[in-house]
Amino acid sequence: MVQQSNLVEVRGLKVDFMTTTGLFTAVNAVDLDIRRGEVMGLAGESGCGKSTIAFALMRLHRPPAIISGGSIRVDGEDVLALTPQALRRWRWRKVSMVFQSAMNSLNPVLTIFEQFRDVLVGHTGMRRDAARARAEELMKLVGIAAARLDDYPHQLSGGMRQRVVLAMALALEPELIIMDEPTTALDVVVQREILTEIMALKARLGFSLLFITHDLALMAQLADRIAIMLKGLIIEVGATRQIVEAPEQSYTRALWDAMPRLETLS
Amino acid sequence: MTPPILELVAASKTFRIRNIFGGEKSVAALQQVSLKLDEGRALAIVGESGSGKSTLGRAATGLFPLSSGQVLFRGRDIATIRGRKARLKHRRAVQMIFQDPFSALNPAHTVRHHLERPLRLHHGLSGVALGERVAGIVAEAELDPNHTLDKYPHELSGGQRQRVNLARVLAVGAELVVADEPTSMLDVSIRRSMLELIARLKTQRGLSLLYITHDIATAHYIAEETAVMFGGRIVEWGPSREVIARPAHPYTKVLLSAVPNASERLDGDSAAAAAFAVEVARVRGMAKEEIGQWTEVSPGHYAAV
Amino acid sequence: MSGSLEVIFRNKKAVVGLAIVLAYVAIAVAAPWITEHAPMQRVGRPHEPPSMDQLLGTTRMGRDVFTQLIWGTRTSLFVGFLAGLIVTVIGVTLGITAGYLGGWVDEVINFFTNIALVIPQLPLLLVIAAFVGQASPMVIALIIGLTSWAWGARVTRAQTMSLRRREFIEASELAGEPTWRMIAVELLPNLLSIIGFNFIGSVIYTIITEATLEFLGLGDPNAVSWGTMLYNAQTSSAIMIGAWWEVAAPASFIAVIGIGLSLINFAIDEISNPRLRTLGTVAKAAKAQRAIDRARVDATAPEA
Amino acid sequence: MPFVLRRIGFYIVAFCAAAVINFLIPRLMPGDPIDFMFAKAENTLPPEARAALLKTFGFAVGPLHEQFLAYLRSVFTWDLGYSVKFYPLTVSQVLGYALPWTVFLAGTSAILAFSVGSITGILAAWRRGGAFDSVASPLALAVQAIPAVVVALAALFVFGVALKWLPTGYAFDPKLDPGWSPQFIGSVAHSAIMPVVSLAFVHIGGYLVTMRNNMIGQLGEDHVVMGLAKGLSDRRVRYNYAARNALLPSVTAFALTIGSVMGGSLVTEVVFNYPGLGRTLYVAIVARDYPLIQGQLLVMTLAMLTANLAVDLAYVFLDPRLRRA
Repeated sequence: MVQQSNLVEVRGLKVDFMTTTGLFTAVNAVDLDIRRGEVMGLAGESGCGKSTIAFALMRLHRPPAIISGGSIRVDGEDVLALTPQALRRWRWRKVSMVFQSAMNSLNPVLTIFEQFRDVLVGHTGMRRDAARARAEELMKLVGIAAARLDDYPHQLSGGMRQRVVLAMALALEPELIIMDEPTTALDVVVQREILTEIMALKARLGFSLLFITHDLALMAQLADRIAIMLKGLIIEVGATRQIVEAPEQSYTRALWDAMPRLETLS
Repeated sequence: MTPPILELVAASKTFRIRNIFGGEKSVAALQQVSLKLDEGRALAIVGESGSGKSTLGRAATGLFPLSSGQVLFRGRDIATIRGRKARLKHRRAVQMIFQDPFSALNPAHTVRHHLERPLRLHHGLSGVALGERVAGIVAEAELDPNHTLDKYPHELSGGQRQRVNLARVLAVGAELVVADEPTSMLDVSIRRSMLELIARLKTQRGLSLLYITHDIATAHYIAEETAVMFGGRIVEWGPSREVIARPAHPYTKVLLSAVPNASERLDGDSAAAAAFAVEVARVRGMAKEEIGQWTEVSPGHYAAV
Repeated sequence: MSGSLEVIFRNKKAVVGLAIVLAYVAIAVAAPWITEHAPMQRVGRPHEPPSMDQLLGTTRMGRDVFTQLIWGTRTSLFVGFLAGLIVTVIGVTLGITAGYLGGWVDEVINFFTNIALVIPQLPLLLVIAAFVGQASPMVIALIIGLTSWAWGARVTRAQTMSLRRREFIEASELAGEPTWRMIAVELLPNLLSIIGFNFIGSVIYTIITEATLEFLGLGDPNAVSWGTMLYNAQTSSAIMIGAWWEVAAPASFIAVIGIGLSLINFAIDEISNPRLRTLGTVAKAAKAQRAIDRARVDATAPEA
Repeated sequence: MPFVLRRIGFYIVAFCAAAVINFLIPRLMPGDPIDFMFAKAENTLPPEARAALLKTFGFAVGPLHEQFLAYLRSVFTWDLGYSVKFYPLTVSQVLGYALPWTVFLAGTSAILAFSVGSITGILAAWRRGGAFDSVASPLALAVQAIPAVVVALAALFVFGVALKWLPTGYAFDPKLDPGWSPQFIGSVAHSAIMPVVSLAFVHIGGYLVTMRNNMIGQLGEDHVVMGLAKGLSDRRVRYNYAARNALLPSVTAFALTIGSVMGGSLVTEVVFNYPGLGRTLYVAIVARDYPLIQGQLLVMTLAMLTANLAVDLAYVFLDPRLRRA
């Protein structure tokens, strides 16, 4: 553990969805802390609200979702009180995000470099050649040749695209990166390659990570602490070892038991 | 000696892909694949996306013809089946469970339609007898008969939809079932129960199964034997537990080492990350090379190394 | 699909559109009882402005504009629905055949569809109509019906191809369903909204095109329809001499039926596309969020 | 660019198809309109003009395939015979004078309608379900269902006859000499306002709704959410991330409506007495000048194919997936 102070403090977060038949509460009074330099895992079945939390953290939730209550503090700053302009400056600089499907999270009609440049120039006002140099550096960091910057997303393989998104997430050296099931669309071998790379980068650069997945075994390999979600509530939070070896909630135990596993063989 | 229920003999399939520019390129999805499946047993075909495993599954059902080689069902080449009656009989014997449970159900029809139709078509049932059989099959697939029959697919969860797909296969009364990644689109937490349901039905009904998956960890739940596919070819084959415990082909080794394992931490060691990447690149390169010599690693466990 | 009627009636655009179209149908059916004159009968002096006797005035030939309008409704609806039906049947048949069978059948159909799409419609119709000479409304309906199927064939083909790739088609193929049954029972219900959209779009197109052909003098001048009313108004320079009612009556009748049919199509789109269906709640939620955000900013702002 | 080359090949085939149709129509129709015209032409046309006419209609002596070849030759040498109505002018001369006016009218209207419709569609989608969207989008679709002739007649009556704000006919003030003088260009622009705007008016709605629906689809895509996550301005996300992608299907829709804009320009010209192909056609129909009517189809097909080719080129420019490395 690096430092013990909290980078993110979520208190009483409530997210509602407006439907034709009324309000549906997707996230209900959730408290969540992420420490500096920590990998926080958020696990649960699909529809439990884990992605909703991820999007709400950056205020990227979109109607019909509404953040109707609670507070989100990142590095002491009240995220929900930011004005639209301040929010724009804050996004990606403090917190960035790697989406589930890199296939769809890159803009198909802009080159990779143009998408880097959008971030770098928009936030730092750096010149085009400086942005180019920085983008090349970032590409090298995730093991892709700098020449690929001039490619369009469709010219890269799925694994490469997810690496590019990772490099973009690192562009402004944010303090927190949210990863929403970043490898579910990939084959296991590629998944493993990318995860080892993410962990190596984290060790070097020291960002915090909110890692969201429905695969508990995968989560146990990465996370320092794990939070288990069920129907919009966080029902259990604990150190990874405790969640793996001695879960308190019967639901957590049931989740473990329900997973097909390799190790039961030996 | 009775012939195996399914046998593939040097099966190859080349797809010609037309792109929007009008250019054509051919992709060899299956290259000289031979395998055997005995009645009442299950064979898992494990591989990454693009390894040819789904092509193999669809070719086995006869959904499309092979480019060369044969698919034999109970010793008979399915390409030689002629006539509506004979074809219907073959259809009744061979069924498939698809990967995407939503896409496999017609959004315009209720669950009842999906289950009644095969019973009418293949077993000529109607009236009370039909209702009883539907109820029985729904119960077998562990679905609630009072609350699912008149629902549309979009009203069901992913797990329920996949159970309906399973029930449909039971309704047809298949002897050989090709299950193409039946759990990969489901939540991790219900995968195991789905696998166990399939395994149980296999035993109870004496089904033969071709279980296609990218998740080698799930193979042993269902299949006595596992074959590993890589670059359109089979590179390792043996009893599931043997293949998992003592992998011989480099690709099988990489695949197994990549399976998430809760007791092993990824600690951010950049040297280890680089070493893994090098090994993966080396193995990937092998896909383009010629296949190695087949050797028997242990009794019944073969690998092309 | 018992809830579908309810879904339609909850959509305001569908209700207004249906009301308009049904009103027109009622007018067309009841034409002999609504009007007292025959449409070609001379009832007054030429170019009389609207009055109590002639509700919408008279034409240059002294015929009653109101009577012609009511009888014209019959013609235009008949032509619209007949051609719409022909267009839809041809388009759907070709589209499903091409999309479902694929291969060389698809290549051939698709080739002809693409050609039909790039040959300009109206000039082609004009040439045909010019050679037919004084085409009756029935002939116009046939010509439009037989030349305007390409768009419908194209969208039906695209949708069929995308459904064809869905696994439920493969599943019923595996279950041994005969081809006709797969098309009729498994495929067709999923194409209903696109077929309806195509049909209504074709009716609109036909009504507009019929009026245009007749306006250009290619129709039978003795037929009573909105198009010939416009043609007669144009040849008698009605607008230039200020007899606006001769143009306004048929023009507004064409416009309103077009609007009614369009609203139905808009509603079909909304009902069948989930992303469009939920727009109401999206806007409401966005508004609610803005209110909450404003309250929060006000609460945290330093008191000054 | 194999994509563009293939399209050009297809357009050549399409043009040939139009030529074949043109050849077939008079032969498939009951004989009398042709006889009627030739009978009429006997009095007005000199024998050599009549012979040329017969040839263009494929009624020259000889077996069918020879007639067809002769016809094709005359099409590809753009020798479309004489106009009955405007004799001694040839069909190509008459059409050559009218074509630029129609290209100007239809082109300006199409571009105007597409830009206005697309931009309002983008804005409606950005605040989807909001007040502007709920009023503008159904209204747009409704307007689209009104025939061009109705809008043109209404505009003519209101702005031309009743208010007398704009000229009621022709493409310029007939008192001026055609040329590049400022007065003449001003007069052309002034006379074009009503036809251009009324023709654009009926097409704006279609483009608005298409763009709005494409845009609503795009706004649900991950790359748009990522654009917002990256902290880009709303403007940049709206145009470079969402609209830029939504434009692609809109451009396809634009290509499909070129024919409809051209068709609309035919009637608009008749209403405003505008000297383009439409009015020429009207005159030709009244006079039953079949060579001119037929030539019209070929010219309009050619114009439409050229416009489609331009759209194809724009598409390749807009979609990097169509460009080959």
